[in-house]
Amino acid sequence: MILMNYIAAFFLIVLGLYTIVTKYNLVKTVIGLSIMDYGVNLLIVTIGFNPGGTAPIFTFSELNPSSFFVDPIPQALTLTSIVIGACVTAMSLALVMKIYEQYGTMDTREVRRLRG
Amino acid sequence: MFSLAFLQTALLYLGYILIFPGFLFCFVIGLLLCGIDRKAVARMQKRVGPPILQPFYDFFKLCGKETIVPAAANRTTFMLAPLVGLAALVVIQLFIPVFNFRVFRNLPEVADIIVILYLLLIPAVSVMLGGAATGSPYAGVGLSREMVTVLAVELPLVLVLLSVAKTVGNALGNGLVFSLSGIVDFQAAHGSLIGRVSMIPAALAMLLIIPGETGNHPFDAAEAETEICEGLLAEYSGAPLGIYKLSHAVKMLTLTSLFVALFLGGIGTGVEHLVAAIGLTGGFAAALSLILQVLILVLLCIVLTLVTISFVHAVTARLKIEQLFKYYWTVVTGLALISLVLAWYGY
Amino acid sequence: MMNVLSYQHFPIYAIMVLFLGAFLIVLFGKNKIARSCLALLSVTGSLALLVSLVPRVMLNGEIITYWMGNRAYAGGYAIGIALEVDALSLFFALLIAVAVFVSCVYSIRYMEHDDNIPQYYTLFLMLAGGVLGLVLSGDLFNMFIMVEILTFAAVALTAFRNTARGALEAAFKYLVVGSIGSTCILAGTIMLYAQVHTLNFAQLSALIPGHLNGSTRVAFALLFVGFSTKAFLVPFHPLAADAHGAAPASISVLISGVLTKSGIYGIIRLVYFLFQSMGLRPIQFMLVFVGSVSMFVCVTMALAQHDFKRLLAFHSISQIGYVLTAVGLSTALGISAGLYHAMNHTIFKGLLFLAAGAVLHETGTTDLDRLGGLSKRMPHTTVLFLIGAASISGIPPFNGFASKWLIYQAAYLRAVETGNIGYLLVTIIALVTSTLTLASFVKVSQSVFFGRLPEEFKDVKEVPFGMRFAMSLFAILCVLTGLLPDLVTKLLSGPAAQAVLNPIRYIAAARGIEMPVENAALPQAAGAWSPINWLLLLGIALFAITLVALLGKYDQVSENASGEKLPAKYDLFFSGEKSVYSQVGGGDLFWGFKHNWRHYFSFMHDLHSGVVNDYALWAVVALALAIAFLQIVL
Amino acid sequence: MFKKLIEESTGKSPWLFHINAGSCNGCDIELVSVLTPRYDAERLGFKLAGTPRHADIVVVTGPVTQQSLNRVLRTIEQVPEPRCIVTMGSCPQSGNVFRGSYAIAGPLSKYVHVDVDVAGCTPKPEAVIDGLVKATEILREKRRAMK
Repeated sequence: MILMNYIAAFFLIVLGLYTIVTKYNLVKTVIGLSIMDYGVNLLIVTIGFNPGGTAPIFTFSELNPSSFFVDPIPQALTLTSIVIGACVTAMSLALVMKIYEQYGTMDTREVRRLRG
Repeated sequence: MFSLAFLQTALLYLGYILIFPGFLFCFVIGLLLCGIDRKAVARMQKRVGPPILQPFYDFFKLCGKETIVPAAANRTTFMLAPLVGLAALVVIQLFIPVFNFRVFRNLPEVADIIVILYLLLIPAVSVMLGGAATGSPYAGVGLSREMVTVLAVELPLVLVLLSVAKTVGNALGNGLVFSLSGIVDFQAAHGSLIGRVSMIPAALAMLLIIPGETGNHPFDAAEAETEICEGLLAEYSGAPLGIYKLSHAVKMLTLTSLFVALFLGGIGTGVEHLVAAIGLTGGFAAALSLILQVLILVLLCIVLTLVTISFVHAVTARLKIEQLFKYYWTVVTGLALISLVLAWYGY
Repeated sequence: MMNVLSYQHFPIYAIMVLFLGAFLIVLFGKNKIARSCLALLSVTGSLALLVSLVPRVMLNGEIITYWMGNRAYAGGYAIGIALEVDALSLFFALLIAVAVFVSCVYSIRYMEHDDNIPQYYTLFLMLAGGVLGLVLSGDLFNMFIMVEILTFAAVALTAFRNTARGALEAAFKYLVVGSIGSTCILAGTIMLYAQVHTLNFAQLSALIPGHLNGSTRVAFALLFVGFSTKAFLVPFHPLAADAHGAAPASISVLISGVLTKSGIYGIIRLVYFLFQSMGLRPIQFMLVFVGSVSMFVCVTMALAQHDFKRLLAFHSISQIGYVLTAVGLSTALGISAGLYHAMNHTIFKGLLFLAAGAVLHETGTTDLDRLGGLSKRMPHTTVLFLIGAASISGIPPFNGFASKWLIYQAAYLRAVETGNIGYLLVTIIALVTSTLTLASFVKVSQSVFFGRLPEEFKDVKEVPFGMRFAMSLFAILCVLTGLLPDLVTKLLSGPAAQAVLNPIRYIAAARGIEMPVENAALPQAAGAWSPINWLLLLGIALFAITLVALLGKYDQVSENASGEKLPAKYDLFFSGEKSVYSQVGGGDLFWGFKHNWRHYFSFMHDLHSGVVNDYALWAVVALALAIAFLQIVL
Repeated sequence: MFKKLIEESTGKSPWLFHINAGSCNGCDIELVSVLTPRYDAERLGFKLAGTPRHADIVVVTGPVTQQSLNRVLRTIEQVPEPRCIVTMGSCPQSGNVFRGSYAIAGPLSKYVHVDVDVAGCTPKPEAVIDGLVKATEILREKRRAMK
């Protein structure tokens, strides 16, 4: 089952990149970024997953060599990563709005005053 | 600190800078080379030609002329640029050994050949900035061409220097020698580099580089007097112009003596033995051998000037700037590259 | 319990001071004086804290390991969050602190006419804190977080003047490709974590070389590409050009002097610490190849530019190419030269961007085809600019030459040592690139500071003292680091290079083990260059010539004294016509060069299409190539 | 002594600047022929300069048309002191066959002080050289008069 997760993570990352590269709409580019981010988040969670493990909530007295739990660090990382992803999305959407105001278009092929 | 010995050393170095091989030597020999060049070109064109001392007359005349600073010019840069360029050239001349004689014999070496490569840019940059500071459109075109000439010459010059460094390094078995006095010492012991197969293309390339670097005909697109009114110098008059003309002459000396140091370094070093063989010793012998070496150097510089500058001048027409660039990056670079590859594989 | 004032705390204080300043400015930033004082205080504090660490870390070779909340290394695993400051970290931290300090001093006058200045300072300090956190962090995930913070702040600051031409566009492109890079870093981090279950840098460095498999190779490629986006190496260079062109000059200083350095820092840590690939041929090849391509492509791109800041931006990447090439040589001399050049790059590029900012501040444009002749109106800026230009073009005796010279030596020595003709090619590219750099700065001098003054800029004034002061600081550093190469090598770049050569000490320090400093003597360069002596000689020669000239009445010139109607005598020679405004446009200079390279230039122009999809595609291709290359050769 | 040296040099290194003020090109060709191997004025130090800033002697050919008048005067003024003005051919002296034309502003001596006139249509190269040498003498005198 866990293999499915890895495949899905890989698929999501590639899908995100594909969207960024081929779609000529600014909003779709932002969506691509988000999809890529979700893919990585899925990857992180999957890496920390132990089949059959419990939630990693222990006090020191409960903790013994036989306690079996999923790795807590990737979960913490995922939370951070999700927050950062949300920030990036918010920021890029703000930029997209401003760009639409200035350029009057959402087409990336026309947002190219800086080139050469 | 201010002991007698210190004072003596200070005076000695001041003498080096001001008299030999510094300012005075550059002034006299440089202008002389320039005069010989003009005379030789005239003779090759079946003209009588100006007197050999003509560049001296030109220089002193320009000193006596009025200096006009155009209203659009930046006065400080306009006046300072020629002086900086000349001073930088004179200092480069201090680093080029005259066979056995070198200024910094007892001190760690100040500059190696890579540094000299970049020091040679300073006069070029100062003439460009001085010209640009006048605001003349001709200077703008001249600047563009001068810079392209520098770009064109730089690549083959780099290759020549690297191949010389590699050849000497190979022969000494320690990889590479960048030190100019090291290169000359090596030649003193093992014969001039021009005698090696791998160095012949490099020497040829260097011969072609000299007129390009000095901006002599046919590589003088930057100062074409008939099309762009002398380019960078269009607004210069009087003493600053004279100093530019002097710098140009000194550059001829610098480059030809650099050639001598790089490829013909073994020629003049036997002089001491010769002097000793006559039976002279002591300070007088040292002075005599130094004078002889300087004479040999000047002679070689004159020959080189005749070959690279005068002869090329007399038989060719001025190249357009894009032709010049192409020429240097194909023909001359090719020659230097052959040399580098030969040196790389140990020939 | 450690004393709160003990030096072990200094690194975290240095970071905190900046973030605290950012926070306080949000609260109290309405008042102009308060926000300037706060910003200056925090950057000065940060700089002072870092400088006070120099004797310990640089000279004594101490490595400061600091565990947040005192959760030290225990039971074979580093669980806590660590800051680990060795000579390499401190070297980059110092660069950053200095650049941030000068940029902050400059901002006070430079930004005074903008709106939303409190937000500017907040983002500015966040950016600074982010980069400082990145280089001082001893933890791979925290490096990622800091990368995100700095990318975020940099994007926001790029778009800060959102009415400026292309600012939003540049910010968006930067955000997209930068996010791809950040995601790469995150994915690489987590893949390494999956292999060895730790995020602590020292521990990773100890474990990864034993766990080299397909997965870690992919992680290597991901991290390499991620840090490359931060350093804007080819193929990410168009982003740098766009971002620099649009951002305020003080931010360009940070983007070029600080952000790119964080990328280089990441690459050094990745290559020489995490994977300990010192002396591995394929990795050297990769670094030197990317470095040389960046060096050459960006310098030619810069030659074709018409905009002052955009031109500087391309040069910035070109110089970063030098740094990466030198570092990639994997020799002590190469790494030390590369780090030295990284430092010099921060200084002279900072100076140049500030000069560009000064021009923009006074004239309102950076278009090379519209400017000209400003040297008469802004003499101080001109002199400062010329110092910067001479430095970056490698004109002796300024600092750019000192470090580039070491790089040439290192590359050629490497070529001779290995007998590899590729390194020879690199040496030649490096030497030629330097001349091309000179060409484009001659172009800038001609088009902006010299040449003819256009009518519309007749009344331009010199910039305020605060800005000139900031530029002078950089200019003084340019001269000093150029004249004292031995001191710089001994004090700064040498120890940092030693740290790179001895990753074992870094690993041991995290476990609390002090290893003795092995001061392997840095190899001497093959040639000779003593700038002080040269300057002395030049000084005497110049003095003598000037004296002679003055005795010969060199200074008696005819000048246009009246200043009213221009007499023909002082007019420019215009083939007899009354001179009109005429300037050879920046783009038309060097025609002879461009004509011969016209196919290359038109190809490059078409390639840099400005469409964000293309740039993203380049990133994907670079990633794919890096993964493929590392899978095959490592 | 230095002054003497400069004075001597001034006489030995006169650089020419050539202005065509509506000439028929006859004189222009003859001026160039002065510098060819046959006559070789360079043996006396003569050299054609590209810009008036470098020049000592201004050689004006042509009848000074209305169109060219201002340009000629402007250029002459841009030559640094000491300078000499030489007219070559009859046109700038009298107007020659163009005399009386509405398009002619000449003769040149109406506007500036002319030092040497070399008459002829066109003057022979020998005559031109002779005139230039005379101008050189005047140049030397002017230099002596300068402080």
